[in-house]
Amino acid sequence: MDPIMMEFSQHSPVLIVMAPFLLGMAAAAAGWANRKWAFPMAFLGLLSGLIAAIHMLIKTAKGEILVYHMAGWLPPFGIAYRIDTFSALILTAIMAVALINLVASRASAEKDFTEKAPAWYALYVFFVSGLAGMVATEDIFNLYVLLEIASLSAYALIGMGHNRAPFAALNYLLMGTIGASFYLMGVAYIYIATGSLNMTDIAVILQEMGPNPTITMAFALCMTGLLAKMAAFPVHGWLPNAYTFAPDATTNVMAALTTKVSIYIMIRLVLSLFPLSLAFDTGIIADAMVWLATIGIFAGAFMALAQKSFKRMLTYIVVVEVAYMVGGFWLGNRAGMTGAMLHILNDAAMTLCVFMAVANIRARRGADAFSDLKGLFQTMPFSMGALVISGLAIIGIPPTCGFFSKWYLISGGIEAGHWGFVIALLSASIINAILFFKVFEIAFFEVPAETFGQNSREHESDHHTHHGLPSLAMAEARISMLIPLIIMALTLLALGFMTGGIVNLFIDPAIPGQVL
Amino acid sequence: METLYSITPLLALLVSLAAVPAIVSSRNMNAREAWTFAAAFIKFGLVLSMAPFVLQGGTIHFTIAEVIPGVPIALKVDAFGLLFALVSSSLWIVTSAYSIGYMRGLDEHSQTRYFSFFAISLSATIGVAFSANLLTMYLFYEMLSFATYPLVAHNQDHEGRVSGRKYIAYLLGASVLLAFPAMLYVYVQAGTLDFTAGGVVAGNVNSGTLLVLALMLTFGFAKAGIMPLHSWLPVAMVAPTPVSALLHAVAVVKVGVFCVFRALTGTLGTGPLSDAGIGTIIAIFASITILVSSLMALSQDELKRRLAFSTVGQLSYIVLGVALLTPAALQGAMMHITMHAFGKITLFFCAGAIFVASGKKYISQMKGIGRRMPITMTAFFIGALSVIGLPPAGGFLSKWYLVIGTLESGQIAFLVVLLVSSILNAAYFLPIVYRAFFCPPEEDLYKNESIKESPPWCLYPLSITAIGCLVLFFYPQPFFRLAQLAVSQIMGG
Amino acid sequence: MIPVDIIVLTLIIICALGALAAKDLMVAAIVIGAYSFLICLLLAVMGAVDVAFTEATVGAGVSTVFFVATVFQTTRRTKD
Amino acid sequence: MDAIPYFIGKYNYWGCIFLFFLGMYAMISKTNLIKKIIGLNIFQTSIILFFISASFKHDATLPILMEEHKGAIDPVMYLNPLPHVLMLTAIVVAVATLGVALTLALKVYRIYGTLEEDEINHAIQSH
Amino acid sequence: MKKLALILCLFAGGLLLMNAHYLPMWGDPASPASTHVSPYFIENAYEHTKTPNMVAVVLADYRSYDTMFEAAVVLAAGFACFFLLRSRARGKKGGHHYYRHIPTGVTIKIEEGGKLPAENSKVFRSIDALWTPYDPIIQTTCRCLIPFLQIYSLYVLAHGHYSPGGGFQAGVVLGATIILLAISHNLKTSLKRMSERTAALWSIIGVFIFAGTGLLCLLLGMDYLNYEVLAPLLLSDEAMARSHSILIVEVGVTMAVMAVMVWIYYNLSSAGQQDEGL
Repeated sequence: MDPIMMEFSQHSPVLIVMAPFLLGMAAAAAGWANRKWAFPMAFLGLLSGLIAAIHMLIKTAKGEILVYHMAGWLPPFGIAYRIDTFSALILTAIMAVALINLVASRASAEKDFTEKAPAWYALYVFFVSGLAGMVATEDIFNLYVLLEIASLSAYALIGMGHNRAPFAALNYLLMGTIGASFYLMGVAYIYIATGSLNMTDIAVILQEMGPNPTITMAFALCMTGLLAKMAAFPVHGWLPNAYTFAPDATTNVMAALTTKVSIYIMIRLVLSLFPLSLAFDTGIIADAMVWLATIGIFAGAFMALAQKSFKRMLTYIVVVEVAYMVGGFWLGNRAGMTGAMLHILNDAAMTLCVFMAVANIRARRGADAFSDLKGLFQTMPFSMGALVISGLAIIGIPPTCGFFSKWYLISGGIEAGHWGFVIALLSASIINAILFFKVFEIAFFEVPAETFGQNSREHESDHHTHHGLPSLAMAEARISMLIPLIIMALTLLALGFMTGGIVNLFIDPAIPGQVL
Repeated sequence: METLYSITPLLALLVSLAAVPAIVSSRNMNAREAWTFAAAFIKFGLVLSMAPFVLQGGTIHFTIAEVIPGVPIALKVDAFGLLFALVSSSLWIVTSAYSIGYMRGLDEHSQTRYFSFFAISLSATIGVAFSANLLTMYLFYEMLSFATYPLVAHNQDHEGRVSGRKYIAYLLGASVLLAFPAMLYVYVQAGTLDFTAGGVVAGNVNSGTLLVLALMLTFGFAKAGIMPLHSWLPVAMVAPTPVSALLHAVAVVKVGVFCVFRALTGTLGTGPLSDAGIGTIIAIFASITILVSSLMALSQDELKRRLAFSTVGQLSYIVLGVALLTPAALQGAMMHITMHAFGKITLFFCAGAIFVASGKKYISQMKGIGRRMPITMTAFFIGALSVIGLPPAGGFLSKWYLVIGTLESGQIAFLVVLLVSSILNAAYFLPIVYRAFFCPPEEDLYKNESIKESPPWCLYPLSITAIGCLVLFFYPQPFFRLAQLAVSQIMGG
Repeated sequence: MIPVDIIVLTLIIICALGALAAKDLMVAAIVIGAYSFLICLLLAVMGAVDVAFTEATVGAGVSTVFFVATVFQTTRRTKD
Repeated sequence: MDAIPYFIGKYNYWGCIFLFFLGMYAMISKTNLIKKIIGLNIFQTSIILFFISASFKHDATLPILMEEHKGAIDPVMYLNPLPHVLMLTAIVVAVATLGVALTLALKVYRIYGTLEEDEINHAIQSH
Repeated sequence: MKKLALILCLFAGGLLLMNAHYLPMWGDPASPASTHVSPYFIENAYEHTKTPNMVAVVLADYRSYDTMFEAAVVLAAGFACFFLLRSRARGKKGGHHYYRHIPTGVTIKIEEGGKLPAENSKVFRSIDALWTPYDPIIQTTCRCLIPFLQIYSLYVLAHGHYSPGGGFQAGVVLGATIILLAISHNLKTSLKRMSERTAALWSIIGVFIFAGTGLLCLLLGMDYLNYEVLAPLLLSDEAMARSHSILIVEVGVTMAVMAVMVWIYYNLSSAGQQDEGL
């Protein structure tokens, strides 16, 4: 590498946040002059973020932990970024997901928001850089600020959707602010008890200090806040409406990233800030969380069964997936944690894929009620193919990535002897299968009423109908939406095959040694 | 025992998968079917090329990806796997030819989709055959379930929808709820899932748990069709006949018993199973299935459904062979995979040929049809002989070994089951043959002069498999040798 | 000095309750302005002058204006 | 422990915690959206007060260095500046959130013509 | 729902209140919060930056990264309000317009469909529908007040190093002056002084000044926002460079906060139409 690149590359921890952020602002500014310039700027910003992320991924894979001191002040006095293998992995996932969705959503964003599209790009990029910062930062207060920038952008991104979106976004805002404020209150307690804001520093202090009621309270507050942010079961109410009525371009990235990053934060706080003994020694907290997750899985799955539109059904699946990760992590053993951490990555990928497929369908059909899905296997074979793959991933069928994280989660449940959780995971697979096959059946066996007789081309020998459906003309989504979707579908398979490498290189080193 | 690391198994696996894009993008039917044939022959060639090495007692390994510590996605070609792969890949060639005749003969819709998923199914089948561990096998098992769904639901009508739903519900439900957790439990206890002689769980679990695991694995691979998880098979008969023939007589169902076979012998181990007396329990389930399904077959009027129930029974022969856990019984079970495959595919081909030529689906309509379609019905007779287990058809040999196996294990009750079921088999097959040849044809057969032998693309394949049944009786050595080898590998000899 | 703190905090709580209880949103908006101002006072008492300054401008000033603007654009009516 | 110093020593915390949950209760239970947002405001300011209360030191002065102390600085003399900075940030974040919340409330009003949550829900269901 | 919320809040509140027992006493100088990190700031702030106001130092130097994102949050809020509300369609107030005939001071209401005076007419001036009677006292007072307020805000900004105040406060006060103009006159008047486009651009530039300063440090080979490296550019030693840079970034914050406050007000007060405000 030439010296300039060397020089520059050591800054990747900050560039991953700042490059998208600056270019996002540039997108807004340039978009004010000419709308056409906004997209390239946003694209460039996320691309540079992705490059920085991959660069860090390679570096951390070699065993390095990247620490970056903002403004040159050493922690605990200044703010530091600390990127270990797992955060690098999540950062890469965030940037990749955001970039792919940006490309895929360009058309719909520019159609929906017209002159306000530059503002959409800017908010989108702010959102992503906020999430990236949350993952990278080692300072608990900086985390709050970044959380808020991500959330504020999210509220705006959601609020521009369907007619019901503003109300859903407002509910999300209230719930999100409660979550963030609980977290901030927790930060206050931590600060009162330790006087520090740096995670590593706090961990050291807490190690020396031993059990402390203030820290227990801080722990409870932070966890409550994060549970609300990640839409874990009893406080998931904001999520289905917000994601259903948001514009597709927004839903894709939000569903894939928001909850996952909150879970990442939870994992990071428990593993590298609070003493592990606080979380797992008594067993009460951990058990309660796993049971909560178990109930959450069932509740979410059954609510998903009751839905009448596809996108809304998927939002409940997001709730279920959150419960997988929460439960898996709180099992407290290595397999469960690995499963939860792996599932963050896998779920981000498969949620993006499935929502992108729905976005394609909605772009073509204009709606996503189950009755609007008829005949889709004929008219949109590629989108449906991707949908099938992502459906299989969500059900947990090998060799898609969803299977392998489920593997770890269930084996963690078996190791811990937590049969309720195991049964919940297995039942969720079955219920997901029912949900997706319901969709597949409609798309495969039924034909839109108005196409009978008109559109069927009977004379082509190959498509001659014996007793199948009348042939429908193909009406795929536009190519700029289709190619990202297919890439994502293939990624789901690739991630499955790379599971071993990902776990060994990136997840295992991030779990402390005392977790068995 | 020699081991070799080679990519050939992967190539054999992928070749039909690689054919899919070519099939999809083909401009006309001939090109599409040419691709299918090319893939089929290459696949068979690749499988065959591994035979000499394996026949010498060697195994071929290939690791695709290291996915979970101790459990890679890996391929291993041993005698048993090769035996199964040989059967399914050779029959794919025949079935491809038959498909052309059948699909064109009936002018079916969506043939491209049909051929594509057929190719994918074959890949999955070969994948199961060559799996080195339970995870890999599970992977291909599920792949097969999903790849065959569009084939079962091919007609895209209401019946197809209901059948497809039942099909996927049984297969997926059983595998996710039973086989998957059992596999994970084994993994958590043993830390590995490789198929090894003597199993991997020995010493890690008590006999109660072992029994639960054995039952979960046996029923989890519901493609084996052990009652009460058998009823997907008769409903899956709505699929086009070549699908029923290859998949629901050879590939899919045999994958089921193959998986049960592997899971019981390679994962749980013959030793622990027989020590705990679990084999007998599974054998009882298998016996019940054999008898009940044979009785049910008697009452079916639709030919394909009768064949389906017959298949359910025959599959349980194999499971019974496994459950007896003696060398002869295992060998008989393996031989039966081959023999039943050839016999049953012939029968299905015949059923399909009759449907193509005359549109007849019901046995009661088939009086005298043997006079119009002599070749077809002769083949049917040979296939029936094989399935019943009478010389000079191959089925006799495998049944013979199963009988020896029951004697070896000293469980005479199962011998009785075998004999009674053979009589029942004869009772539901021979009347069809009798009726076809010796009953006067029905009125409408005379009226409709156009009924004659089915098109050559249908006729030749069924003749070939019928001859195959006979040949296997007189020259079973390759399969025989493979089965012997496999037993010694499984029993750890 | 200490009683000042307690008195102000008590007043703050009263203001908060008042703002939530008000039947007219415009009143509530103005009371919340007073609330912010008292907060600012308490902050100043506790020596956080910078924060107090910010709270005075942001909380008592701009936030109140935002509230009033919104109430103006919507409605003053409330059921609770 | 003496009751009065204890009361004085904890009163700030109690007040803040009371405000915290008052705000939260208002956010959950009030049906008027503006009232909810007022609750949000109270909720957020309570944390600011809490933080500053926790960092208060008796007998210390403002965190602005006095001329005579340049050179030898005794930390006990000055208030802790760090929470002030954090809360400055928190206030600004709060006003930003408030702006977005009010914007959304305004948008909701323009769609449904009401700010009452139950009326909005009714309108959604009857639609 | 209400009862559930009440029980929840009482329960959690009780828990926290009981836990308050373990918190250090109010004003305890020996609490960890006052003894761990903060002495470092108090002792070193002046030495590092030659700025007596420790809050300003911590804000814009030690924790400058936080502050930058704080400005970014404000910017995001501005974008959010614009994105959500702004529309060119007319609101629900009906189609009628109010105009004032300047020479006579007469107010006329033009019903929907009526002929409107020219946009740049010298004789007629459009006034708000929520029109308040012409009040010279308020208008004149505000006119007189605004320049002083603006100068005061610049003082707050510039003197932030030595006394309470700084970028945020200055920005808010500056923004408040323009809002005051809008309230005392009408929205159009203030839009003429500061259009939406200017507000947006200013807010972006403001944050960009902050982030750009950081980026410059990075390009010059030091950590992000490490002002030390700017010393040669600012023709001073390292401590003074920090002091100057604090001012620079505070200017950025002021611009951003001012513009965004005004921008949000424009959108909120006119429900996004930006024709008629309060």
